[in-house]
Amino acid sequence: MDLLGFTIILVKVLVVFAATMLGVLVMIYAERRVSAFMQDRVGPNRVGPKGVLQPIADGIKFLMKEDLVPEKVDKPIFILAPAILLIPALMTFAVIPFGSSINLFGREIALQVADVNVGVLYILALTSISVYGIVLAGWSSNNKYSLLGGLRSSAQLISYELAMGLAVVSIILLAGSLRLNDIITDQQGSFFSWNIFRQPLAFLIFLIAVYAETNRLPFDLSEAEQELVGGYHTEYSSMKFAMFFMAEYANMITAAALTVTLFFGGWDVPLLDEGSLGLFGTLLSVLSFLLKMAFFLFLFIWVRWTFPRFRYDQLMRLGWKVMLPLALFNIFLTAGYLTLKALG
Amino acid sequence: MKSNGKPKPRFTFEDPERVEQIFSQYPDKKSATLPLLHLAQSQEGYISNSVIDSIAELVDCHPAVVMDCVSFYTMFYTKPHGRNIIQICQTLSCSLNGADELVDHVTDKYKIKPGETTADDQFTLMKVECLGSCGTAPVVQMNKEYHESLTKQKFDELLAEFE
Amino acid sequence: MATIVKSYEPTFWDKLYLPALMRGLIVTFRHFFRKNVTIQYPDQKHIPPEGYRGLHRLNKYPEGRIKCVACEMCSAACPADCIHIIPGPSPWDGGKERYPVRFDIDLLRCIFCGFCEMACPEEAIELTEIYDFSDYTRDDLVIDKEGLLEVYDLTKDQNYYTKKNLSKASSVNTSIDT
Amino acid sequence: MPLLKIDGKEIEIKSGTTVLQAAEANGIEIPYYCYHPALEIVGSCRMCLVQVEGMPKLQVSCNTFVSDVSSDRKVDGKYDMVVHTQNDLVVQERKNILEFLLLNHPLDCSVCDQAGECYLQDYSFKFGNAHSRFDENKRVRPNEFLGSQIVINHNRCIMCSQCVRFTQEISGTSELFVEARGYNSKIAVLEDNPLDNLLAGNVADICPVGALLSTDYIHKNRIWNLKKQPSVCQDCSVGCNVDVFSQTDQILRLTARENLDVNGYFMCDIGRYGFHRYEEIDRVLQPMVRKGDSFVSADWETAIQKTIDLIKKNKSNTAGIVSPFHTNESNFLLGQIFKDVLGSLPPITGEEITYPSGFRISADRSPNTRGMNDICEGIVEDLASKIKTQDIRTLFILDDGVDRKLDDKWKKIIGKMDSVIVLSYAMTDLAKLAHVVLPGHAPLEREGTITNDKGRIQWLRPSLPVKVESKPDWEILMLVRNALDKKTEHFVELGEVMKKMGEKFENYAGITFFKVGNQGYSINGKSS
Repeated sequence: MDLLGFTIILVKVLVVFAATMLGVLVMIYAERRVSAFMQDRVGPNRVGPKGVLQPIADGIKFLMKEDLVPEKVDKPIFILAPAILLIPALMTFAVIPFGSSINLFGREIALQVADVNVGVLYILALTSISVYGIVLAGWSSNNKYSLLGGLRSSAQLISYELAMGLAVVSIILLAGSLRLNDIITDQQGSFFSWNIFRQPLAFLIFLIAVYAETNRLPFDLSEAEQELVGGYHTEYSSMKFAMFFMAEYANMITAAALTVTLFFGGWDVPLLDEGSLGLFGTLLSVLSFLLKMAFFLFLFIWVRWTFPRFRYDQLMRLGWKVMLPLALFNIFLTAGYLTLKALG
Repeated sequence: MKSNGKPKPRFTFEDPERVEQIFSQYPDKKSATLPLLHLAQSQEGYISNSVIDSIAELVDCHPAVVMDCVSFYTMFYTKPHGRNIIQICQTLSCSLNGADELVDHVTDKYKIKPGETTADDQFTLMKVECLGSCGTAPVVQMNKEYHESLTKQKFDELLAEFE
Repeated sequence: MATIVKSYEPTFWDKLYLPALMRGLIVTFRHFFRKNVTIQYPDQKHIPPEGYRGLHRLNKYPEGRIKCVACEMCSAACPADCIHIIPGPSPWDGGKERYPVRFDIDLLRCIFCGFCEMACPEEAIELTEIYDFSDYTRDDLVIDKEGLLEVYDLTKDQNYYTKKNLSKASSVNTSIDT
Repeated sequence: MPLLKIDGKEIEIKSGTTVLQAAEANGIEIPYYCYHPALEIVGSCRMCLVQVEGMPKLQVSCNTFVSDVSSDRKVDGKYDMVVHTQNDLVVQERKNILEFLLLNHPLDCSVCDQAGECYLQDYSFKFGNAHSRFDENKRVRPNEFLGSQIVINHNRCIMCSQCVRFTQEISGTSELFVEARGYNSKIAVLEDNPLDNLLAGNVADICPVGALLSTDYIHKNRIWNLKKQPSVCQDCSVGCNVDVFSQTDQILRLTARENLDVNGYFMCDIGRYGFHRYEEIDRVLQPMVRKGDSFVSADWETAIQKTIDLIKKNKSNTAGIVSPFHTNESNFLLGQIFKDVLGSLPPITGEEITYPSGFRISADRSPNTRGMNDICEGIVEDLASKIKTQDIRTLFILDDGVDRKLDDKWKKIIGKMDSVIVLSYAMTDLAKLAHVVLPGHAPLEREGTITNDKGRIQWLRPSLPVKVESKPDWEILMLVRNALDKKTEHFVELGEVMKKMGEKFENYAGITFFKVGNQGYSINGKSS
């Protein structure tokens, strides 16, 4: 690999990393502001204009706080757990294309850190790792609430990962590839070629599963403040505590990006050929990607302040008895459709 | 009894025989209190503290008991008074029938408040408790006589007799 | 006799839950655009309604004499046992012959029920609209007679929070040496 | 014996008692103001009106006497008198009387010190009208001093004249009288004869309303804040029964408690205001041990050890000095420690006063001389010479307290001692000369029994909480006794000391707090 190629990749990594972290900050601010508006409140409005510097202030506060490690915890794991949670969350974004390719320095640069041909698999694998962070945090805390939170999280993950994977399978069937770029290309063209219209059931299952994956309300049983006093992060403080939340928001961003990529044509702008517009087309595609993502991020917050938390048994029933059969049924439908199409 | 260091003026009856006679009328010394007070008042004109002390000594009781008796009866005067005493009944029937107006009338006429004596020592005005003539209210006792069912005019006429 | 109440039979759409979820989302979304009800507290003062039971005060007669006669009815009525009075003969001529030499209210114990106000035969103790009287120590939250009389001066015009000059108002001092 | 029927209840009572007494003895309440069992009956308040069948008008029950009637005049063939205290007529009449009494009575309960123990308040609440129909101006008169300690609030007076009769009959000094009559009547004194006798404080007690007030208690507190504890006055050997009213650790007033065998219904002002002596004394709150010319405070263990060391140094030449101010139990315990050499300091005496009613103030101003002599065998008459002849080197003294002023002779004797141990509540003259001061309890804080000069054992009850590190006197003596002789039995309660004392002295046999009770127990054999 030449130096330029290496530099380009390095820049892409840095840009994606920085963008994700900035996204986390924006999300923290947005979450508080939006929730306040939905409750007829004002929300943070003191730090900076309209309170936009609030997340920075929060970050500084977290850094200044005493980093407490309780006496009876399993120290190495206790310290490692937040990192195990945060790193995969940040890594997931690597395979997601966030714009059409661009011509610079005489070569075509894809707006994507790595164009992996098993991108979907990569994403599913990494998001599964993140649950280890929660389970280990819960277990190492040596606290019954934390342990329960961790256990719930792992059980939740198994039941929803499955449905989510199966929902994605129907998309893969349509695209015929595990590469995310192929999936986007498959959706290009008319407005109705987006997978949301072709696979509404898969979208529904995927969306619900994503909420469970990111431990967001109404599926945040691993935190469950009212029952579990904070769940897996009960014993955490200072920056380690903050890392859990950074991971949560990073996960949300990734999940939103994935939803957009799989069901909303990714960076695709309908009825437009971005490639023919040059740099402007690329910018347009990135903007389109960001807008779509923003909607789903808003939906995350919106849902959180609308629905109450599920009971644990309801969660399990929904996962195993409703979503899994539905996903299987969807695969069957898709496969049947494709077979019929192939047969002519 | 106790004095504040100063020797008090002593009172003696001018007529010791009369005193003896009064005592002889009663089996109990204390019963002589009232006649002795009358005797002393006729001699002095009013009941002074020294009178009370000496009568208390005579009847063998505390001065406070004698004072209790003196203050009970309106015909005993504890202060020097004018030649004529106007006693206006203040109790219910008389009060309802205009005794207060009579008092105000005298006050206006002679510029004396109840309990005071005119400058020329002619009249002393007094408000008293029930004189026992409620049927003919209002009642005024001039010296020792009752004047009943008085109106302002009648009262003026009455006062004119004594001026 | 038991009456049988027919339970509600959910329809197909009810069982699907999605319309209900949508309605829920619409409700919160509408609120997103509503006018917010927040009062920016330290900048903007909340004006309590008539009859609000806040900090106590001891009333005075127009000539400046304290109304309280230290009858201790308030402390007898107090369910939190937070009023402590030491009575004494009043230094003024005429009128009531008794007044409180000391009159302490432990604001940390007080539950602001207003029984003292109701028990008072002289209309001397009253609860005012003042609600912001926090302090740094427990001792400073025992308000004494002078403090209570000062509260009267601050609140007698019924405009503690409405008057423009808040600088004086914000200096309610419960920490006068007790 | 005449048979009565009061409100349907049959009562047999001896001839000559009043209807009021008969009703009261049988738990039927008749309200009254002017009646007092120790005073002459006047029947002036009219509050105790009852209906007696066969009599045309309502009768004052305090002045209606019960007697046998001939059989043909008996009601229903067997009752000598049938009385109604609750029928409509009586109830209405009570309402009228109360309305009348309240005509000029101010509604100043909030300022009045009597509120809470005021009969006018109680009866108005119970029997009176809620509203007054009187809307004219009330009669207003300024307060007056009747004596140096008694103030009268004329407005509140209801002219029951109990106070006047008290000065005439009980104290016999007759300072008070009713001046004038009707609307103008009021309680007064002659200018040159104020109410300043030694029983003056009682008029404030017996006043049923807040008219007569003691300057000592006026505007001090409200009655419901105070804790009332029955106890015994310790200012002379009569031992008047008192109620001690206190709040937290402060005594606010003393009032006489009824005990017909000792003081009747009254007490003298010496005892009434005597508690002020203990307010500003230099209280000993911790055990003190002498170091050179000054004292240093020590803990109990050190102080007791020091005491033991001092006593053991001169074991045979140690004397104990008991005190007529201490309880029988303390004296008994000290007597047990120093069996052979026991004495007491010269007695404190004052003027003996006996009032016409028989109420007396004893010349012996110590409360427990009789008890001390009963309990301590072989008290030496002349302790001073005994000390010389026996070569006494160490003294253990129960201090008499603030009443004791030490004369030069005794100062000299004590100065000669090797060591002096004093059990005292205050830094008295005596305690200042001591080598060890053990902090005990003050009078009215002590618990135990004392015996008055007529041989009546009475129960002292602690009226105040224990101050700082002081201990009950008997407990201190117990500690010393146990430290001196490990074999002696250990008492945990005061009752055990009393039991032990009873075994030793026949007169005190079987005495318990329960037996002594509030009214005392006479060692001459008759119990109350």
